[in-house]
Amino acid sequence: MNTFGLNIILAIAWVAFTGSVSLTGLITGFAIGYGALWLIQPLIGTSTYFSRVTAWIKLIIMFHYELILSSLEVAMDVLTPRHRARPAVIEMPLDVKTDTGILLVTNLISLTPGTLSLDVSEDRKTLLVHAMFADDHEAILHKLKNGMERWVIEAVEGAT
Amino acid sequence: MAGGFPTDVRGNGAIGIVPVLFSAALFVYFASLVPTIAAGDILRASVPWVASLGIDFAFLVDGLSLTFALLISGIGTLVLLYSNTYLAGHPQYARFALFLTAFMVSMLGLVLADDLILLFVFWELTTLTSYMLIGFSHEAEKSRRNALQALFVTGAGGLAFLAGLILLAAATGTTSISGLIAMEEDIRQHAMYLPILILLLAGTFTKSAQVPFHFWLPNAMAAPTPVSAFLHSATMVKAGVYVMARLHPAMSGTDVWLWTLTIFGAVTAVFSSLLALRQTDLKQALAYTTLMALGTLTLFLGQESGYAMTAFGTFLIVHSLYKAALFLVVGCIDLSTGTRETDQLGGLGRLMPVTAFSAALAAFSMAGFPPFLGFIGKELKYAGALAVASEPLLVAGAVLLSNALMLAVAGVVAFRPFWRSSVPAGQSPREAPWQMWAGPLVLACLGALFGIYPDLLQVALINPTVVSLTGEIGEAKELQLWAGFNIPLILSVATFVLGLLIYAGHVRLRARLGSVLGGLPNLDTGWDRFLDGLKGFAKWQTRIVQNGKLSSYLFGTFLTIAAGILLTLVYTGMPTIAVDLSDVEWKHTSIAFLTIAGSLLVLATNSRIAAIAALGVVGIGIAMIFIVFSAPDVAITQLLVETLVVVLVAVVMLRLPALPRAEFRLGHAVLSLAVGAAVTLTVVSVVSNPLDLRLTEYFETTSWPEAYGRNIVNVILVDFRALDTFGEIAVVVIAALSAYALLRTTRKRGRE
Amino acid sequence: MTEIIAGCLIILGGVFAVIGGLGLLRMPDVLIRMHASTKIGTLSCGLILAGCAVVFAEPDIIIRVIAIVLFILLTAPIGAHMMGRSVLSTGVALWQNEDIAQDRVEDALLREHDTPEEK
Amino acid sequence: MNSVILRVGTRYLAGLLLVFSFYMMLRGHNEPGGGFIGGLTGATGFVLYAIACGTEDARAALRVLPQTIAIWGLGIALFAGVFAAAFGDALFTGQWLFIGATDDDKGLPLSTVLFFDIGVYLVVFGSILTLVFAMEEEV
Amino acid sequence: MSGFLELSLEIGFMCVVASVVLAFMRMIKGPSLQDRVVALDFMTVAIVAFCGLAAVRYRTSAFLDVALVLALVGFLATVALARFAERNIVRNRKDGTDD
Amino acid sequence: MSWYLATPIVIPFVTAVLAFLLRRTHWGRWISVSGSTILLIASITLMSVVQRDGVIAAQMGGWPAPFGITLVADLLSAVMVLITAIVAVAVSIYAIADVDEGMERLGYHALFNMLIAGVVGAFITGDLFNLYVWFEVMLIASFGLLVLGGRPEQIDGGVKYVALNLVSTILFLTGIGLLYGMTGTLNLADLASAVDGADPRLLTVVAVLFMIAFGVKAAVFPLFFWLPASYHTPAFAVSAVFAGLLTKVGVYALLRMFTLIFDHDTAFTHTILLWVAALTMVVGVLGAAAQSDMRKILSFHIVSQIGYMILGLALLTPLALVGAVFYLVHHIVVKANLFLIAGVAKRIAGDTDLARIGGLYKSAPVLAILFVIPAFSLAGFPPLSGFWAKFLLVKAALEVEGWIVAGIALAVGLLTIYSMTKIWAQAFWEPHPEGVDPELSSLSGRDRAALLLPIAGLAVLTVIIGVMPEPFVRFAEESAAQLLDPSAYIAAVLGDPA
Amino acid sequence: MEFLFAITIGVLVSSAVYLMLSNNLLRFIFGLVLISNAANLTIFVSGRMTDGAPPLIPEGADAPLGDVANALPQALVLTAIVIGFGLFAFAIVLVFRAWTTLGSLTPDDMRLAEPDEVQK
Ligand code: NA
Ligand code: NA
Repeated sequence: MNTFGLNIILAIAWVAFTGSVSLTGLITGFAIGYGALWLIQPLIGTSTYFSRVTAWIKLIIMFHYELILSSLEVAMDVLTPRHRARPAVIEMPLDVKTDTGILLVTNLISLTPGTLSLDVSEDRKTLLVHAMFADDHEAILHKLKNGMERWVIEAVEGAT
Repeated sequence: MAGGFPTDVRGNGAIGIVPVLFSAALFVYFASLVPTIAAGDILRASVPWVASLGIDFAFLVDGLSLTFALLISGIGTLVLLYSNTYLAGHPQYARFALFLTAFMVSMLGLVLADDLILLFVFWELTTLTSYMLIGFSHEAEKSRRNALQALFVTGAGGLAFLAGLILLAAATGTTSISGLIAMEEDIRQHAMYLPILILLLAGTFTKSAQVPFHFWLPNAMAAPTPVSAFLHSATMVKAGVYVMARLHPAMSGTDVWLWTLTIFGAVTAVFSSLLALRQTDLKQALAYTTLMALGTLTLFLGQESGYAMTAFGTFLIVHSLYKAALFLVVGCIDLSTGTRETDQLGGLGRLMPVTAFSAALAAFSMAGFPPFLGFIGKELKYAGALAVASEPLLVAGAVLLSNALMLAVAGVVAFRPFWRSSVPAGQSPREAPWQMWAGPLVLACLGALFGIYPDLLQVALINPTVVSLTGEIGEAKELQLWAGFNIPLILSVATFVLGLLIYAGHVRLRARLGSVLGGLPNLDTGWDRFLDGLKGFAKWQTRIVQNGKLSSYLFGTFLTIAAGILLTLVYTGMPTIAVDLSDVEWKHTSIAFLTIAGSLLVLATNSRIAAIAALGVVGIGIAMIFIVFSAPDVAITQLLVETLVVVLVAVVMLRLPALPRAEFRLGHAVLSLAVGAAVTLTVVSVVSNPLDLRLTEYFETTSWPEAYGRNIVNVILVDFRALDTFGEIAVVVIAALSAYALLRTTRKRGRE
Repeated sequence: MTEIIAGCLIILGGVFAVIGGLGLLRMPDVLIRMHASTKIGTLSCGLILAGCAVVFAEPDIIIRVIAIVLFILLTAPIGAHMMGRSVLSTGVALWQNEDIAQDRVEDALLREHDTPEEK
Repeated sequence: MNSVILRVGTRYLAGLLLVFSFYMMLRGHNEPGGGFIGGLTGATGFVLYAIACGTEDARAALRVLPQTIAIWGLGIALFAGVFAAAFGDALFTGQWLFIGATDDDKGLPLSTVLFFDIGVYLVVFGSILTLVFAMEEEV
Repeated sequence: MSGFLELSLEIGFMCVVASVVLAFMRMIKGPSLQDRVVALDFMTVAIVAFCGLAAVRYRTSAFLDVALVLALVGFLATVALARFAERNIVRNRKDGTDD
Repeated sequence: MSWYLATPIVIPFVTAVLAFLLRRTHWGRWISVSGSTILLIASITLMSVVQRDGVIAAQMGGWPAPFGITLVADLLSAVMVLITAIVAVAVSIYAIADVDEGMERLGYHALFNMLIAGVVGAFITGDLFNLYVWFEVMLIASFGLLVLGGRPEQIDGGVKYVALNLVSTILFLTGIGLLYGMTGTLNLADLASAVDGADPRLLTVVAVLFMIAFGVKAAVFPLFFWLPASYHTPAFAVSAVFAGLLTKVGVYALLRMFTLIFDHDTAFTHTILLWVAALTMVVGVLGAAAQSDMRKILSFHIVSQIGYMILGLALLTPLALVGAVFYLVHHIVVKANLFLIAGVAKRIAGDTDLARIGGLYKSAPVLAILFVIPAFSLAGFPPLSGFWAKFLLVKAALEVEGWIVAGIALAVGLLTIYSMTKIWAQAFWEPHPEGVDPELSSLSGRDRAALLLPIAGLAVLTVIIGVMPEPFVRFAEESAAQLLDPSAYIAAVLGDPA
Repeated sequence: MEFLFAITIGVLVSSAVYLMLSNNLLRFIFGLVLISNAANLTIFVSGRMTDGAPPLIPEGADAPLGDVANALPQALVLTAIVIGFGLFAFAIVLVFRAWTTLGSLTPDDMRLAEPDEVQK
């Protein structure tokens, strides 16, 4: 992603200009650089970079929403006297290919409602997921694949 | 040494000759001093040695020391000449000659020293060299044992002696012998006189083998015969006597001195001459007669009278001459026949005429027949004995008995082997080479010579000796063969009669003595028991203290810590403690309890994971303390280190076995609580007092302006106390390298 | 105003922290407890730090807070995953909700051997 | 450790930790951090690496023998300390050079103290890795 | 600093400490290795929160640095222990020792 | 000023770094040798400067005392550094023949030089916490050297050594914390006056705490267990440097602390020390009498002789301190040498267990002579260094009418003779049990030189001290005077109040 | 306040000592970790404890504003922690080696350096 690299360089340049060596400087530099690159997009040719970034932002937002949701769900179960959980270990086929993608998927799954990714098979094809409320495996699988995994693939691998 | 004389009588070449010439030269030198000393002068030479301790390298030549010096160097020359043949071709002769010469020099130093400490230095050197000489045939268990025994006994005495010398020096304020002799009165009056005397005598009695410390001397005969002749008759054993004589002017004249010396001397004289008669081994017999002589000399030194002193001087010389001669003779017999057992020897007179002649002369002198010096010596002994202030009869009786016994022994040793008729078969004894008979002959002849011309000796040595012993020349008594009819003469006659009777019946007497004296406690076997006891005790103690168990080592250490602190608190009384809980927030308390709970869990659990997790909790708790009490850097470090600790333990545990079930140990629990309480008490009382913060204030005010850092802690680390930090990173490096080495070496070994 | 928001965030975070702790204590088996610890722990931590950011309201601090949260989001699940797989491979006994139909879960788990729990 | 997730995660974390450790070291003089903390943090990165991908990979990634790094660190710290003596000062006296200093701003400070801290960093970093790698290989 | 924030901070501290205590109880109870490790892991996260609170309470960003480091490094212990737990049991199957 | 004091610390570190970087080549050992030689030169310079200008001090980082760390050398420090350098030279030469390449590759020379650095640092630091740091440098390096080679008995000895020394280290650290908490300062000279403000009762407690902490380091009764448990296990070069230096750092620390800082209640503290001294002498020497291995005998004698030095401190009279200092110097030279000799004995006779060797007197007379000198010096025979050491202490004891301790000191001397003659009789006089004749010629020329040169050198030094004691005694007197009246020391560190 | 943590120190020390005395090297190590923590805490407590004021100099100031915590003990503790870690690291490796070489974690069973007389 050389556009991203370009953006980084711009950020550093910004730091150099302002002379304030701080994360703040870097971030603002990055933001401004992004804007600049977006403006000069025609010059550097079309890149998935910009769509990717939007995808990232979407992913992050969705993820936080999920995280809160999941936490509340678990919290309910914690606080209510009898356990509503029906734990089960589900094998989920993986479409995401890249390492980053796998990492993100597993991590996000771990942090989202009722599921905890346990292990990825050596062939990277399947993911062992521990589901807390596994009344309907298919539903869970469908939710995971069209939720987290899709967002990740969009963000990381740029597929639409 | 059996199997006849060495074929190569040329000896050991230069190694053999040089020492002889060296000691001869020394003898000549000392002889050249005789006229000066005889004229009543005293030679002194001194250079400072350890000035700050007032110790000088000081020497003194007067009658007494010159007499000894002549005996030492003279007999030394003859003995070295003798040994060169006696030990011809011995692979270790060089060492032998070295040690013997070294001994001679130390002995000379001892008798010439004019400084107490210097004297002690030479004293110990004689001990050391004689240790080497007694153990000369070191491959024999017996010589090693006896060498150690001699070293240990005389060494023990030597240490007491040293203490005595130090006290004496302290009492007189000087270490110079001539100096302190001048202050005799102060010494005798001094409060420390008795302890000083006892300590000094402990040294001299052991060195001069007075009963009951006598047992080492006969064992020292394990040494080659020349050594016995030199050390254990003529010289070393007389070192003690010399010191007593040397200090005589300063310390004698008290009842303690008189009685201690008299009694020890008398007992030694009689007892040892009885023992002497009991021996069948010629050398042993001579050894015991040496004891007798030492006893007699001590006996005389107890006295004050001129007679006693003259007797001392004379008998000193007499004994050295004939005893050395006889030892050498025995050496000849030993080599030529291969035995020293009286009953197996006889008729050597014709085969070894010269040896026999010297033996006879020496024996007569020893027996005290006229016209030998021995006779004069004996006469003087009686005179001296009778001159004893108190109990003259007792002393005289002792002397009489011992002289008679000595006569008998002289017969046994020096007469019987040569003139007894029967010749044991299977031996072809022949005359010794001249190097070996020269010594005895010269010594024996001197005995006769001085007997006939006593005034030679009188003028040259006796008078000066008496002077150095008593202070005035008038005290010296005439040496004369014929002093007219007097009690000494009568006693002499009695001696001959008694002595001859004993000689006649000595074989039967020996058996009788055996049964009697055999019953007496034998310190020689006591010595073995002592050593075993020492080893046993040492082992027992070590098994208790150093038992190889880490747990008990740790217990001891922690016990010391707890006891140290708590008992000190008991001694000093509780320091002021101000417990201020006003500013404690619930937060602090809960953190503290978390930490405590963590440590208790480590204690309680048998699961390693639980223990490690609990350690983590403790770490976290302490980190929280650092956070709450505003030490972010420390908190970060603490957490990082804690993490690494857990990681390392987790890695190592992959190989280590599970924890054994912990069983409760009350003792350990009590001790742990004690240590904990001790620490808490101390910390509490420390923080009860205000803290002086001037260092911190300095750091706060200089950190930014002078060290350009806003994080004071870091500035202290890398600037104010950078050296600490440097040492600390050195520790980290070394720890890593050491651990790495440890891991690797063992792996390498494992592969081998 | 900001302080009100911050306060709420902090209290909320605290509440979640307690819930997480309770979950850790109460939930029937390891994996379920891990649900509690991982998710709720992360959330509470995030909330409190958010409150922190609100209070300071300096970009420098905010960025630091974001970094912290990201780090946790990155590491916590990895840790959980490690634990999870060790649970699977060691076959710690897992809780079965009694009124649940015995399905593959059993085969998935009871394939694991009987349970070597610590004494 | 044959865990895809851990290995992938490590790829990011190790780098992150390393960068972060430099950051901690450089700011140490004015804010929490410094040589130790930096070194420890950096080391944890590679420890993680070693656990996830095995020590061979970790050593390969490090290229240099960790003990060599540690010793060099010691050397650098020592030099930083002795360097002062070249200016006639006592040992471990900080020598400062302010690049682009103006009257109101000290500019970019460069100092032996910083070198010293770098030495500390390298020592801690190298030592811990020496230890952990060796142990990983032994166990 | 307003009373409300003060109060909420106190509550926050209380809650975090409480959660740590709860986790500690789980640590004591076990029963499995993993339970203990999970408890420790949770504590680490709680300390991060604790640092955040401290930062607000004392108005010092310094404590955020503590949180920063811990957030990055804390899980290393978890990983190491998880690996131990995994291998350990495998080993114990062989030599039959219990942890 | 700064350089004189700093170089003795810097040199070993530089040497260590170089030696480690070149550990795979054969240069390491030569760097080590030359490094310690340079150290020797530096320490001689330091000594001459101290003798010329009196106590000298340098403020590290240029921060004034008591705020920064002060390096300070009075005569005692200077002589300890000098003697350390001498031992370092001797041992690093010896190591050429004694330390195999495997150990060199694992960084023997680096560890050795770091150990020396730690020892030197401990001797010339004027700061309590800094002293702790140097103790640690020394300690951790000694850990590494002790187990280098990894034979089982080394590990076993190492476990005990490490365990017990760690305890003392932590005690030391606690003590520092407490003392700081009472006085607010760490600079020794500053502490000397700062403690006057502290609660004397509490001060005594802390004093005892330090006494125990340093007591472990110095291996006094009842804290010496670690020493006989481990000193006979490592390589001979290592055990020689341990025997010479390590415990003496503890003794030095005791001397320093209990003359400079903890002199407020000598009636209590120094009476304890007196008992400790007596018991240490006796228990140690009896322990030696129970052993039959050369190095074990020598190890226990270290303990027993530490007792003598403590005795000097306990009596606290000028003469007694003279004796202590003199003993310290003499002991380091002699004891290190005896361990080196044990190494040669092992090389040519095959063992250090007296029952398994012998015949050295007959076939290795040179070694015999080289053994006799230190052995009988140790036993206190005149005119060797040990005699004067013993003489001074006994004299001091008698002067204050300490009849019993004087008697003990003398009796222990006798038992020392017993042990030394035991070695002599069983290793040298007694024929070798396997009838072989151990000969020095069995060693390669290089090894023979490397092994015997240091031994001979130290033996010569022993004789010189013995035959010409005056300069050494006077030196000891001066340093004892400085110890008894630390005003010069304090002035040098804090600057003259006047 | 210091009193509270003096108690904590005491408990840490007690448990540490008890662990070190228990004849098992792994427990000894645990004890070692505890007691080092206790020692560090002792220094920290002896330097007195200040709530919530890290020894940092804010931008623009030449010295800390108001009372801040005592920086010196913090530096000492930091040093002590790292040194303690070094010692710990060696110790744990040694214990590991003791197990692989001597096959035991029970020091009282390790009698190679000092064998019993009877064995000799
Ligand atoms: Na989920
Ligand atoms: Na033998």
